[in-house]
Parts: sequence; structure tokens; C-alpha cells
Amino acid sequence: MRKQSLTKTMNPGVLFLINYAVPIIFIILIAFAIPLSGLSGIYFIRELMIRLSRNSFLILALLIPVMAGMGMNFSIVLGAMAGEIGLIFITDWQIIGISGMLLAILISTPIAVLLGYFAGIVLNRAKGREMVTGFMLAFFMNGIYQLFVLFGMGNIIPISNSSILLPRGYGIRNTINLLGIRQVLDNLIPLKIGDILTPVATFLVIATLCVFITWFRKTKLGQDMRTVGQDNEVARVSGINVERIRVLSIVISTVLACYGQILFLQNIGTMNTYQSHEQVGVFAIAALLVGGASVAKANIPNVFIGVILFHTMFVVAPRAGKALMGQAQLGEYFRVFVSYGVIAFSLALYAWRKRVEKENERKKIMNYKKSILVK
Amino acid sequence: MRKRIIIRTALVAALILIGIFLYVIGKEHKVVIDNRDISVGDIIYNASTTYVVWVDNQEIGVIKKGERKIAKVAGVSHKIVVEEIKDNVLTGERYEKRFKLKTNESAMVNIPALINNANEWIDKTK
Amino acid sequence: MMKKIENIIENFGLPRIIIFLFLVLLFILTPFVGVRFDTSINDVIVRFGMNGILVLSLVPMVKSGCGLNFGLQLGIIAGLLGAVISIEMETIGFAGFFTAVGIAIFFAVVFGFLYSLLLNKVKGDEMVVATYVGFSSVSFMCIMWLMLPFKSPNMIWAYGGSGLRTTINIKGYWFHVLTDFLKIKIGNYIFFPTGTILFFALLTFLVWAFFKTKIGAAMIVVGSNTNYAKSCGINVEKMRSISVILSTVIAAIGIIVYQEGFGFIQLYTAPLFMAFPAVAALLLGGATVGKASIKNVIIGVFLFQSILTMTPSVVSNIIKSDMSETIRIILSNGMIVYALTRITRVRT
Amino acid sequence: MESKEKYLLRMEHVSKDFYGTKVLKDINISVKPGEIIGLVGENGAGKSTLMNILFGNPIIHETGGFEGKIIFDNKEVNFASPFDAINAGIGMVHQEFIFIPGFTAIENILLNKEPTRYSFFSEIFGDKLNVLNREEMKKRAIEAIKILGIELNPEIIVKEMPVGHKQFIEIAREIDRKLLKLLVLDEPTAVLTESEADIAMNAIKKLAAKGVSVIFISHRLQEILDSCDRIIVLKDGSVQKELIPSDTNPREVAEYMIGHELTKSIWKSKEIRKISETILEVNNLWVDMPGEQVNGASFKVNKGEIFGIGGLTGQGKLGIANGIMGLHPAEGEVKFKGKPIFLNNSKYVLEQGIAFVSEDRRGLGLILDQPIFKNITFTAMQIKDMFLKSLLGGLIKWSDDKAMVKITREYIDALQIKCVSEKQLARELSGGNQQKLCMAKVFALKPELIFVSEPTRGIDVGAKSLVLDTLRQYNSEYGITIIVTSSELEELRSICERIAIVDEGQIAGILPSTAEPTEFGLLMLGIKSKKKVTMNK
Repeated sequence: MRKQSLTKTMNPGVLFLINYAVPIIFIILIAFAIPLSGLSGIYFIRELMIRLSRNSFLILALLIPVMAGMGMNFSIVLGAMAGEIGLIFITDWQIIGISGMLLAILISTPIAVLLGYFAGIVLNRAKGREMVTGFMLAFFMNGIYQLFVLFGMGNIIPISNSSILLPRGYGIRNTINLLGIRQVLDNLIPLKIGDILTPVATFLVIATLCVFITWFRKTKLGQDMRTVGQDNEVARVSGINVERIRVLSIVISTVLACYGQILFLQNIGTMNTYQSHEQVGVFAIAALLVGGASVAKANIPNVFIGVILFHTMFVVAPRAGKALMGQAQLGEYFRVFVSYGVIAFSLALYAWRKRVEKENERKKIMNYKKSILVK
Repeated sequence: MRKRIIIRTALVAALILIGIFLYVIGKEHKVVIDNRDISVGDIIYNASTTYVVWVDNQEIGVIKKGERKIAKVAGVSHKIVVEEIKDNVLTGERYEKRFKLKTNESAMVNIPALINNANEWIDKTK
Repeated sequence: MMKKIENIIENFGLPRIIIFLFLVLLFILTPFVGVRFDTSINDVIVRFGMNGILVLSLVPMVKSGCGLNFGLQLGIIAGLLGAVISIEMETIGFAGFFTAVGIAIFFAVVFGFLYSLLLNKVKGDEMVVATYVGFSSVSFMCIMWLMLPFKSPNMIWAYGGSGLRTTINIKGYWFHVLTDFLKIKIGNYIFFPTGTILFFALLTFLVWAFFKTKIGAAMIVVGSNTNYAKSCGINVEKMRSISVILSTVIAAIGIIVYQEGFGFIQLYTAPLFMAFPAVAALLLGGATVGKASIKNVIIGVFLFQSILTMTPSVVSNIIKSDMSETIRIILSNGMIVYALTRITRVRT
Repeated sequence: MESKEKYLLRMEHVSKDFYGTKVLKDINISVKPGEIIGLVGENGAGKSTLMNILFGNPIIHETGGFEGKIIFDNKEVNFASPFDAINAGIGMVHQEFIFIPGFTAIENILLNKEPTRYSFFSEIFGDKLNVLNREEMKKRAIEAIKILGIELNPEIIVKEMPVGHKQFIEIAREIDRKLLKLLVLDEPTAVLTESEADIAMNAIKKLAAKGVSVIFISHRLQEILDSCDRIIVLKDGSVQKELIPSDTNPREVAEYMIGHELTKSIWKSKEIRKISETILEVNNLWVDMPGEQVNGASFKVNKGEIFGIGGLTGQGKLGIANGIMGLHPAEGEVKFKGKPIFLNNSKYVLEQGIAFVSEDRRGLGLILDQPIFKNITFTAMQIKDMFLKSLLGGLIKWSDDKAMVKITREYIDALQIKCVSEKQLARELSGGNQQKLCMAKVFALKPELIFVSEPTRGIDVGAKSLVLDTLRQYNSEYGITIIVTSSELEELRSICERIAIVDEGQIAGILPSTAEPTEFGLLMLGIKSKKKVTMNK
């Protein structure tokens, strides 16, 4: 049987390795994949540029719930749905250009708030299981969304523009063309570096969000969230309304996700009415974790490192797969595997680390006791 | 506290107004541009030559006689410019007109009428 | 009176009641919308036999306190491996079926063991980790299906393209070997898949028996009160491992039985979401994250499969479009969310 | 009237009963501004209940409030919740830390009291959107720390601090409250070294000098004697005595705390035992049991004796049994029947013939949702392979319910367990019968040594004596060695030959149960010997 010690704490070096295992592995993977893919630097940078502008916002939306100790918010999918509903409406009304996009944001915000509030309440009833619950909630709401869009729209909710309706006369088509607002934000302030078109305006928006988040951390609400995140009970006895704070964090995250999705789709230019939102949560979270974040700690650098590493993989994987096996399909599967694997892996790592650190804490106390009692 | 209520109500009102405003300036309109003969009462304007057309400073393209092109524009007030073109050279014969469209209105512009300054150069339909 | 009703709802769970009433409604409606009642009943029985074992596979892990096995796909993959290899070996009929099962069990034990090592490291967060272990293993196998050197012409793409097909027809191998075993025909529309049901019954009995043994008893205690188990000198981790392996093995067998009835082996992303319906069925049968019994399995599978078979036929006959998919999503996932939000309330 | 004016707090005729049992009887306490009151008492003397009443702890209201009245600051008060108490100017420092390890000292000291700066967003989304005023926070934190008079960098994260300092953070948090009038300290020095404790005491005196009254609960009598203006000794829910430190001594305090009246049934040896060999030898045992740490306890137990382990709650007496049984990480040397046994391995220990009746009956002792017969036989089945039919040549070990039921019936009769049938769920039994169930479970193992923790906690008088008698009987008839751990000294003295008193995780001393109660009291109060007292004086 193993001899266990009351006082021998775990080697901090090992702990560090555990903390950053995911990014490290990723960097190694990429180091191998890039040469295999044989992509030109310029193409590569263009791709990254697009993906940064497209995905960063959604991932940033994850930060605040982490702060409030609710882990990775799988229910940002709800926000994405809200955003899509907004887009459906403006396409129906044929509002185009930047004003169309803004209007979509305006419409979808209240929806996002409501959904976020609902999600928050549900997650409060599943303390300690926020993630798996949020994840299932996303699936559940996907059903509700279908009910609403596939059967409600054109029936209960009037849709005038027949071009987005299914032939049967109600329900929205599987794909909606967002020509009206396609890349309106990206091209708002056109700037060409070399022959790479940089979506300046989009980056400005993302920057603003970063500023907002940094500022938010400094507010009383931010502080309360950090407190709740660190220890529910202490927060409660010091008079903080834990439940409310937790709900708020989810609401904010959902609303941000909603904007994120609109941003995302304006770049893509078409919307898969029933699929676009499904993977939002998974990819955003995977990216954030790849960026070196954990369930309990995530900051802005994590987001950008994550996007770069994760999407580099996305860009090179298919090519590398082709080069390796003569099948792009392979790379396709590989990157899906990676996204899921990363989440599984880092969640497991974190859960394990939590235990080790708790033990270490106890052991520190024992050490202290010994130091003062043993003479 | 009172201050707060005022600010918040103001904000909500503002948002609603912005919403309406966006709706109006973002609304997409169809503008059909004909270069065809048109009879107004007993006068007949004949489409004789080819024109280049701009709507809101965006080029719609060359319209030969008897042809029609469709422009999609957003917002309320618009400007249409037509210039005569002979063997691929702009003659400098420029005609400019401004027009407004209500939401969910679309317009039909007739170039011969337009260059002859007839009132019926434009026909707005719901 | 009011109190009583509240109690019933509290005990039985509102969503369960709603679903149950919904089902009753469906059955009442069948004749009016011109759906054959007997055929639908028959479908229910057949699907019951096909899916029962998959749901049963969840029980050991719940009992040992590892929660709902959202990593069910791991077992399914083991099953798929068994199936394809048995076909590669050109084994036919019962022989083929049991070769498949045998090989599947071997893989399931290996996978299950590794899986359990992981789950023991993440006590408390099993479910979310399990979910993604399930997903990633499926997507990993997608790669494997492409690369594994299978030869059998019935499985690889006829022309061009290497790797296995997305769906493999098992007619001529072990299609319906169980279903047709002692099959009883009633009229032209109804038949009773005796073999399948018997096989399900057998496994159910084995599971029940297992929990009457020393190890089984210990496992239950680990699940219901870990500290007590510790104080009795039970090796908690070991018990959990055994339960996980058991679950995985049963799941592997389950999927083979499913294919046997279905007629096809579905590879690649097909297993991705197979865990959720199974879990939903179990919960529908009255199980919770912390408690599950054979009874829950049987009731659950019956209710769940009835709904799956009835909704498309009935509902789409009423409103002239197929809502069944949407309803399925809402029902199964709603059921799971409900269960997840309940447990903590019980605990605190 | 004006004579009463000079009191900050007056508790008049305060009584409280939980479900019929009186825990506080007509308490009268008054505290002057700037006065330090030492509150001393055994477990269950009513200290905590009294404080709960003062703080309007919800438990009090849920159990039907209390009698008598509390006048604080010349107003009669009955706080609905601790927050009201805090707003009224009463602060509390708990024994267990209540702060955020990941935050800096500053953030912790001003937890949820942070000063903020105006930001426009607050107009839209409410005050919580105002920005923290870090400078102001730092200023206030430093002020508070200065009053404490310790060297402590407010910028560092509390997790990184030496354990000793953490306690100060909490005191500082209370000091920071501008309207603090009364501060209650519950065992604040428990985790502090001698020197740190001195610093803390000085800080408290400084506070008092500033006019803040202090109620100081501690088991370290020396500290109380050194720093309090008055000592109030609680016993069995009533004020036993008020003492002035200058004209009393530890012995007197201990006397009042433990009380004089002799127990009805002190242990009497049936026949003078010949010194039999040692069965259990514990050397320098360390156990990491949260709240009941053991820090190097050493003692010997003779074969066939009933050995008592006593001491105040939180001092570690419970940790000893739990540690040896492998329920909490332990370190040290334990010899059973002369040969050393491995720690941290319950199975092994049980197999050696050592069994444990846990203090946590419902948590550790029983599986509440299982029938009685399962509860009694389960451990024996797992450890000793009893009640098993082996099928297929031992390949399958099938549980033999018949045998289980049979043995269960025997124990039900032997221990007079009141139940409908052996199939009844453990949950449905009364506390007393649940305890008997736990004992039956242990006896079924046929052990040589039994640890019994808090055997009579929360069970009615009738059952109490029955449980104790059963222990005596099994000890005398089967010669099982029994080690009883209990917070009730009287109980220990009634069944044990010798009693060890645990203080701060170590054995303060071992006395025959015939010794003077006061002697035990002194040990509990952390006074090892006369010499040490005088030395500290």
C-alpha cells in the first residue's frame, strides 16, 4: 500500500506543467502540422486575420461567467440563437447595411437578456454541475428554437418576405443569405496591408469589448463576481446575493455571445438557420482552453492566444491530413477530435488539479502546526 | 433616485427611436431604370441613345436603348445621375435628379422622360 | 387534496407526468388520424428490444455514484469494433453475432478500464468530462475508420476512397438473428421478437444478480454513501472502476443488439449523440442522477420508445409536417436538464 | 435608570430551549463600553447558543426565539439576522477563517464594504456598476492593520500569508467597521503561536482602550486571566460565577467550570485488575481531520480496560479514533498488540480486529436508506466474508440474506433495538436505536478493540444509560477493550478507568477517573501544571 504523507506537498514545477499542458501540446502539434500543410505565409496570415476578427468576440463572452465561478458557459449558444433571431427579422424586413446590423443587435438584445436570465436560473439550481447542465440546456433550447423558427415563424410570427420562408409557407429556410449585411462591419473602414484586407472596424469593436471587460473587473459588480467565484459561502456570509450575481454573469455572457454571433455571421455572409449556433459553444470553449485558460481562471490574453493556436490548427489540419494520408477528410475529423479532446482533456486536468491543490492547502496548515508544536 | 428613473426612461425611449431610425435609413428599395420609349399623354419620348447610370454614386452600368436595369438602394433620399455615351465615350451630357422614397416604396425611373424633364420621369409604387 | 397532488408531482416529477399524459394523448389519437394501432405497438416492442440494453448499461455507473454515463459512446465504439471485425472475419449467423459480442467485450473492458482511471481522477465532475470523452472518442474513431486496414468488400467503399463505409449492411451476416429467434407472428402486422427480448431479459437478470453479490453490494454502498464505504474498508476507486467497465461492456453488447435489429452498422459520426436518448429514457423511467434501478430501465425505455414511434406518425398526421425531430430534442434533453437541476436541490 | 446608562450591552433573564430541553436558563450579562469579558465554559455550557441569540442567528428564530430581552446601546434589540447585528455595531471573529484565500489582505478586509467611485453606468445599471476606489481601500486596510499593531503587507494575497496572520485579517475586517461597538471573538487564538497570540491580545486591548467592548471566548485560560476585565463562567446554560482575574486563580475557574457535584456513578472497578499488557500504543500521532486536528498525541491503552478520551470540542479528541481507523490522513506510530499497524488503510485496521463506532452516526455510521439487517451485516460481510454463500466453487460470492436476518434478530433482541422489523430502513429509527445499530454493526465484526466516539450524543436519557451499559457489558463479558471519546466528562468518568484529556491536538494528561473534576478542568483549560501557570504569570 502506498505511504501517504501529511506534509509533502506537490512539486510546483509539476503543477505548472499541468496548468499549461494544453497550450504546450498544441504548439507542438502545430509545429508539426504547419510544414506538412505547405501553406504560404501570406495565405496563412490572411486566414488568421479573418478568424481572429470572426471568433474573438464570441470567446470573450465566456470570460465573465468564469470570473463568477460558473465555469465554461456552454449556454452561450442561447445568445447565439438570440442573435440569429434578430438577423432573421432584419432579413425579413430587408434592412441592409450597417444600420441593418445595428437593428439586429437592438432587436436581439432583449431576447438574449431573457434567455440569459432563464439560463442563469437553471444553472443556479444545478450548482456544481453548471457545465454539463449548461451544455444540455443548449441542446434543449435548440429544440425550443426549432419550434419557434421552424414552426412558429410565418405562422404566429408574421414573416412577409417569402424568400426566406420554406416552400410550405411557414418556417424559415435552412440557409438565409445575409447579402444585405455581408461584411459591412469588416469593410466599414477599409485598410489594405500588403494585399491583406484588414477588418479595422471589427477589430475596434473587439478592442472596445476588451476595454469593457477590464473596466468591468474593476467595478463593484466585478468584485462581487470574483468573490462569488472564489467562494460562494464566504460571499454569502459577507452579505452578497450570490444567486443574483451568478444570474447576472450569465445574462451578460449571453448578451455578449449574441453580439458575437451577429459579428460572426456578418463576416460569413450566410446563416445556417438550424446549425450555425450548435457548435458555437464547443469551439469557443475549446479555443479558450487552448489559450491556457482553465475552468476557474481565464483572461483576455488566453482568448487571443487561444484563437491563434486553435484556428491555426483549423487552417492547417485539412491540408496536413491531405499531405499525410491523401485525404482532406482526415484532417477534418482530426480537428473535430481535437476540439472535443481539448475540452475533455483540460476539464479532466482541472478537476484533478483542484484536488491536488486542496490537499496541498491542508498540508501547508499541517506543516505550520508541526513547525510551531514540534520542539 | 429620480434622476436615475429619468435617465433610464430616456435611454429606453432613445433606443426605440434609434430602432425606428435604423429601420428607415436601412430599408432596402428597388429602383427600376428603363431606357425605353414612353408616352405621356400625347407626347412620346423616344429612347434614342445609350446611357450610363449612377444611383447614390454607385454605378449601375450601361443601359442601351430598350433595356432596363435594377438598382437596390437603402434609405430615404436618393440621387440618380445619367450620362449619355456614344461609341464608348462619355459625352458629358449629364442629367441629375433627386427623389425620396417612403419605407416599402419602390421606384420606376424612365430615362427618356428624365432627360426631357417630364414630371412622369419617376413612378413610385407601394 | 391540493397537497396530495403536489406530493405526487414532487415525487413523480412534473416533466415525467407531462410526457406521460402526452403519450396517453397520442395513443388516444392514433385511431382518429388513421394510424394503425397494432403496427405502432409492434414498433414499440421491436424498438424496446433494440434499445433496452443500451439504457440498461447506464445502471451500474449510476449505482456506484459515477452519475449518468454521458460517455456511453465509448462502449458503443467497442461494440462497433466487434461488429466490423466479426464481418471482416466473415462469420455468419449466431456464430457471427457472438464473435462480434466477444470481440466487443474485449475492447469494452480495455476502454472501460482506461475510462475509469480518468473518471476516478475527476470525482464530482464525472458527467461533463464523460460527455467530452464520449465525443472525442467518436471523432477519433472517425479517423480510425478511415485508416484501419479492413478488406471485406461489403464494408469498404466500392470504388476509390479508402476506409470503411458510413453504413454497413449486415444482411447475410447476422441480421435479425435474435429478432427471428423463436419469433412469434400475430396477424400480418404484429410479431414478437422473442429472441431479442429474451436476450434483454438475460442481461437484465445478470445485472440484477451482480448487485446481489459481495462486490455488487459494496458498489451500491459506494454509490449511496462513500464515506460509509470507506469506513468499511471498501476500495472506493476499485468499485467505481468495476462499475465503469461493466457499463461500458453492456453498452458494447447493447449496440450490437441494436444493429442486429436495425440491419446496418452505422460508423463515423453516427454514435455521436447516442448517449442522450439512452440517458433520457432512463430518467424518464424514474431514475435520478444518484439512483437507478432495473425498473426504471424497463419503464423508461417503453415510454421513450413509444413516444419516438408515435409522434412522427400521429403528430405529422395532425399538422401536415413532421415535428417529431423537434419534439424528440425537446423531450429527451428537457428530461436531462430537469434531472440535473433536481439533484443538487435534494442534496442541499 | 442612569446607572444602567453606562452599560453597552445588557442581556436580561435570557432563556432558550431547543425542543423542550433548556440550554440557557435566565442568563444575566452586562458589558460596559471598553470592557473585555472572558467567556468560559465546557461544551454545551451554552456559549455558542448565547452568541447566536445575540447575533439573531436564524437558527434561534426557527426554533421559536428566546425569552428575556437584550438591551444594546440603550435600545432593546432582537436582530432578525446577523447582518442586522453587524449594522447595529456588533462584530464577530470566528474560529474558522471566513475570507477569500485568492484575494489580497486589502480586498478581504473590505470584503463587500468596498468604497466606490461614481461611474455613469451606475445611473443605468445601478450602484454596483460604480468603480472600486482602490486607494481608499488601501488606506482603510492599513489603518485597521495599524491598530492591530502587526507587520503585514496588505498587498499580498492571503493564501500566501503565514497561517498565523490569516486570523488577523478577520480581526482587521471587524476593526474597519467604523460603528463597531462590540466585538465577539470565538477562539481567535486557536491557530496562533504564543507570540502571535500575544500580539492579538494586545490588539484587542488597544481596541478596548478605544472604547470597543469585547466578548472573548477562549479555552486558553491563561490568556483570559491575562487580558480580561471580568470572567463569566457558564455551566449547563446558566451563569455559574462572575470572577475578577486579579483575585482568582486557574484552579478556581476550573472548579466553577466543571462543577463540584459528584457523579451518581463514577467508575468502580469490580475487582482490582492486575496490570495487564498494553494492547494499543500510540506514539506521536498526527491526524489531518478538519476541525479536529491531532498534533502528535501519544498514549497507551491496557488490554481489557475502558479508556476515555476527553477534551473540549475542536481540540482534536475525535481526530485520534478517525485517524487510526484511516478515515483521515494520519501519520505516526501505532502499535496494536505489540506489532505496528499501517495507517490510512481502513480495511487493514478492521481486519486486525479494531472497530469504530463513529460520532457521525448518520453520515459515517449508517446507510440510512438501507434496511437494518444490511446495516448491521454489511461491514462484517465485506471484511470477514461472513453472510456469503459461495457459488460455482467460490467464484461467485452470493449475499446470504437469511443468515443476515438471523444474526440481525439476535442483535435486535440483545440491544433492545426498537423497530418494526429487520427490514425497516435505518433512517426511520430514533437516534438512540440508530446508535445501537451502529454498535451492533461493530459487534458483528467480533473485534478486540473498539473506538466509540460520542456514544450518547443527541439521544434520550433512557437510551443513554442503555448504550453505556451495553459497552460495560461487552467489556466485562467478552473482554473487549473499549476507547470512548466523549465531550461529556461526567459520562467518561462514569464508565472509564482512565481518562486522557486532549488539548490543542495533544494529550494534556491522563488521569484516573477517580481524580478531582477540577484536575480535568485544568487540563482542558490548557494548564498542564501549576508550574507553567506561575511561569506565564
